[in-house]
Amino acid sequence: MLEARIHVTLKPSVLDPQGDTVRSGLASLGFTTVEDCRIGKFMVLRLAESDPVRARAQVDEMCRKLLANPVIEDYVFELREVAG
Amino acid sequence: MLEARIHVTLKPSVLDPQGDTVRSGLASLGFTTVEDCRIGKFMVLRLAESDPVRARAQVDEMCRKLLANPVIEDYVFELREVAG
Amino acid sequence: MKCGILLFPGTWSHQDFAHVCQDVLGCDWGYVWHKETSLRGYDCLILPGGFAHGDYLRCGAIARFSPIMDAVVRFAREGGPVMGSCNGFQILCEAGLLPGALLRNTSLQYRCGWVHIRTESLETPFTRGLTPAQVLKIPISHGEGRYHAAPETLARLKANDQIVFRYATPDGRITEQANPNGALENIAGICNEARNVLGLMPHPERAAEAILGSEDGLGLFRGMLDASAARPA
Amino acid sequence: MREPRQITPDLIAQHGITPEEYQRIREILSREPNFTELGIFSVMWSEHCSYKSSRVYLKSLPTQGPCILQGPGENAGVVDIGEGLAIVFKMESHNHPSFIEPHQGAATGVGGIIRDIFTMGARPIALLDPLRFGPLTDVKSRFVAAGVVGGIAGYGNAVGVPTVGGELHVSETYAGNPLVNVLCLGIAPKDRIFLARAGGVGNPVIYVGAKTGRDGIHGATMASETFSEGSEERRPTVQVGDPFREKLLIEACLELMAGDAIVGIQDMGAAGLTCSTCEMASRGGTGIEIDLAKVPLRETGMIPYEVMLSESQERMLLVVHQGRETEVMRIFEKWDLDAVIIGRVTDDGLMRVKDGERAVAEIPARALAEEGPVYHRPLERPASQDETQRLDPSRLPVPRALDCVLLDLLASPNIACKRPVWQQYDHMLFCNTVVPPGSDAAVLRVQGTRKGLALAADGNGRYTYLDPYEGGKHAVAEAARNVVCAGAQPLAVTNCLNFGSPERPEIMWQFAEAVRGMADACRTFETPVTGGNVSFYNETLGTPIFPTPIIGMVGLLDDIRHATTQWFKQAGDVILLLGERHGELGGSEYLKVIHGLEAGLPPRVDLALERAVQQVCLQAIRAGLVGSAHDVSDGGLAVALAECCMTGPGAALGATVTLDGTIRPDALLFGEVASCILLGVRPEAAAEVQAMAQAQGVPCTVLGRVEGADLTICGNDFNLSVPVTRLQETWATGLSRLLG
Ligand SMILES: Nc1ncnc2c1ncn2[C@@H]1O[C@H](COP(=O)(O)OP(=O)(O)O)[C@@H](O)[C@H]1O
Ligand SMILES: [Mg+2]
Repeated sequence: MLEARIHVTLKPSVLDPQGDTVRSGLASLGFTTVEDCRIGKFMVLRLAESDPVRARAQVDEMCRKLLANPVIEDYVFELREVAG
Repeated sequence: MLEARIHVTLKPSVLDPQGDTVRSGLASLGFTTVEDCRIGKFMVLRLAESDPVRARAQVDEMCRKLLANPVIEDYVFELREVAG
Repeated sequence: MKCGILLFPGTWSHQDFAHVCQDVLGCDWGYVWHKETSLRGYDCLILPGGFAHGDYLRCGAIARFSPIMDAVVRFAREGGPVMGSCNGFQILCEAGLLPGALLRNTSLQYRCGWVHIRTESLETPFTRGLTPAQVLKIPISHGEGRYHAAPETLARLKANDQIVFRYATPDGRITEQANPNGALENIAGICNEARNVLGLMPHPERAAEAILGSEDGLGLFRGMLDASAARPA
Repeated sequence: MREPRQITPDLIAQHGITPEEYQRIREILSREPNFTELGIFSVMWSEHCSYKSSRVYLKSLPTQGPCILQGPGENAGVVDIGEGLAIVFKMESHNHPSFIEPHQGAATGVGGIIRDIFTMGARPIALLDPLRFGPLTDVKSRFVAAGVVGGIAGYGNAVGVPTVGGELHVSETYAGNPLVNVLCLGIAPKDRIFLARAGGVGNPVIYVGAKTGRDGIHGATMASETFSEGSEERRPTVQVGDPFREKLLIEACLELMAGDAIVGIQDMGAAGLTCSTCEMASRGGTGIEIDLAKVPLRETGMIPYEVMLSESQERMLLVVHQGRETEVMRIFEKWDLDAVIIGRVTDDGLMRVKDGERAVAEIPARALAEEGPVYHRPLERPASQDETQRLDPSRLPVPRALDCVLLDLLASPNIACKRPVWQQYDHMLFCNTVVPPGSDAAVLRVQGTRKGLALAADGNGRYTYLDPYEGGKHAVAEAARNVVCAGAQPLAVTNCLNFGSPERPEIMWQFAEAVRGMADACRTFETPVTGGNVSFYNETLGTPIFPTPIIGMVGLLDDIRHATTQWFKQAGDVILLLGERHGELGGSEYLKVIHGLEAGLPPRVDLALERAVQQVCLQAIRAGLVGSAHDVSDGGLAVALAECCMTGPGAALGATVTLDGTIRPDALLFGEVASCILLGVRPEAAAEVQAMAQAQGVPCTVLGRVEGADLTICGNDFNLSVPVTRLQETWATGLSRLLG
């Protein structure tokens, strides 16, 4: 069984109000060294698929079609073998 | 300059309706191999701090205090060196 | 006697609570800005609904670190009545004044509308004036109201009679259909062990006038005011 | 972005500037513009900002009235509602951005219209969201619809302005070009209205709010272009809304407005810093000088062109009295908002933009803001219009199972219950909502008074397509009727006019006709137009949408106790119909759903009759005679009756109704008409209402009674009877089954 670990992040030029607010929240807690904070999504998918090549193609398509919004987001992912 | 990459995930015992919805959304798109989907947060912090030991302690404290809620979430993070 | 209404950046129900205090109940009230540090002069506290700090990260997560929160914790420890509604409930949980957490509605959508809640405990200052199992018609308005607690916490809540309200049908049955957000065991509101801190997702301030469809929320205010009046100065 | 060295014809064309317009720019400047100036002109003279194709028609709309404090020309209209209070309201479209990114596009649309309202000193208290999508059976349209509704909910709920009404219609015509219109209404003391005017030479110009990024650069020109295959590639950075920051802006600005430090204030909407700067100077008859080096930036390497054209959200521009800077800054600091003095008011009438010491643009503000091109574009009734209007009902079979037709109509997304949408919106905040979504109009009480406000938004693209003049009249008439059914006197309107490309003569014809219809209707109801928005270029791959004018109507209740809802109140009540039945099928939802036709002539609005019907309805409500009032609209009489039976919050009620006449049953039941209102009244009140109607020359028929558990409609040669619970089940799930 394969596990896909997908990171979906806002494109660098896109405003991240949540990240900005967390940064200023951290600053008011005294964590003033934080210069920037960006918040994205982390998805873990378990796939009933053993062929990494097929899995890679599938996950890439899932990202393009549903998991990431290409207008404002980028994605990367990695696959790893896990116990069924 | 250091960058902290933080993963905050729901504890396994906590229901993740968003993950479930994504899984069924994927299934209806024909991606029927996806057996499970869990969705968490991925945060990237840039720190004006060069000492990895101090940075590690700081980020851990940020996670405990603010970035993750121990009642429902777990966190892990890694640090890496990036260009200022 | 004076009711303090907390005001965080992003709070929006404060005006409605002030309206009920002033125009419906005729009691003295004042806003408490989150950057203040003292609650001197207040006899009871309300944490209203809204999106404090945008509810970014998690609802209430950033607000709990507001300067005023130390004073709120002290006020609660000293037995002062504290009611958190909606976002206020979320803040109280994040601050550790109430156990558990509020998660995204199972529907993944925001829900606004009328619900019914059944009173599960009269042993709080807020509910003392209600009748056993009394059903209240009251609005909700939230995207993250699914109450969650670990099994041990839930057991403790039950053992201590800390579950104050459950979502119910109009005739008081606890059903899945009546649960608007997937909350654990239909929990809509809980109190702390000392019973002076109440958190609930519904909005009692929106159920305080007949012209708006219900006066069932008024009992909570009256109970809180009575308890405040009875406290030693 | 790199600054091109030379202004070439290509570059000019890319900016959507015609050779004639370019010539005019050279005359205004008495020289060639530089790149930054070219960009500035291109956004200010875009269709979206300059109204160059629509202006000549909009002039014909009535804008004056005894209660109008501010008509079109400012950020929003202002209407006196008595007791020292004024309402401020306006509607805006965000169609193009919502197609590109439904969630954020709709969210930023909400943010933008809210800023227009609090800019004027009013606290925003209500939103309405008229929406148009492609068929929800299509995946892409479903995605757009869910994203748009989620975006409106996400922004409106967080910022704390309740959404109390709206519309949702679907049709193939919107599949490639959805419509997202949003109306915002605010309330203010009438003597504390703020205008977007610069004044007082030397006064500081202050920038407040979010930092400037490359968001939406050329958003204004994009809204003036049709979608083509390539437009997905040429996308600027999508604007992301931050409702939290907007909430801080609302509170900080209103706190500041309680004092007297402000001279003028304007939000940065379309065309951002450019528009706010030159418009404030132009309206104030002054100049403004700003220094871009002082503007807070979110991204590195931004050139002046980008800073001036950025459409980053949640930003405001203020002119304050000299010497009051510290007190102003203190309030923004309290709300954790960045505020920076970026310039001064000058007396030379110029918009002067510097980047540090370097001058980057210098343009006469008035010429830029007010003296843009005005077009009298050619117009022509399309040759196909006659064909479109042709309908021969005798070739359409009358369906045998009329009960099935009724159920099919109730399940149609255009008629089905919209709760799946509005339950996602906070519609109760501020404790004003006396009638929530789900009736003809929302009713809000005005706290501190006995008054109430009724709000409705209406428009019918299909009618307007079939007959643009009637469509324009209909939008106004139906909105007024809805407000009247709620017990309010119609007061004033705002509008959003959604059309195809003005460069097509047939679109300009539709536009001119629709505006003419609106103007006639607004005059009849004495509801002046206080502002609005024109959205042209709603086309995809050369196919324009149905022309869709939407009217937002505000009505006033002198006594909130007159607030009336559409559903029957008790068994035994008598059902009265005010107005005349015609039995025509043109343009009806029935034709579309059952026969797949969008053809014929839409029902004609007799404005005099419409006004009389509304007056009788209002008079009867005010006399305390009316239990329920509901107008007949989409789906015709049968659907309206079903709605009276089943849309209330309590248990559904049945009704028995007799319709006589020789009109064919489908036309009788489902044909659409204007000027018809169903009343539910106590038996002892019926005669009095009928007398009122007679006195005004309004037909008033007793149709039947509220009774039993079925809706039964008997005609000469048909008998339709369905359990109300069955109707309710079908209606309640029609939309949720599609939206999921
Ligand atoms: N997009 C929407 N947002 C909020 N409320 C809506 C929306 N669409 C419809 N509604 C509400 O649902 C009810 C029925 O709408 P509609 O059928 O368009 O009414 P009418 O035919 O009287 O204009 C109204 O109260 C309306 O405000
Ligand atoms: Mg209506």
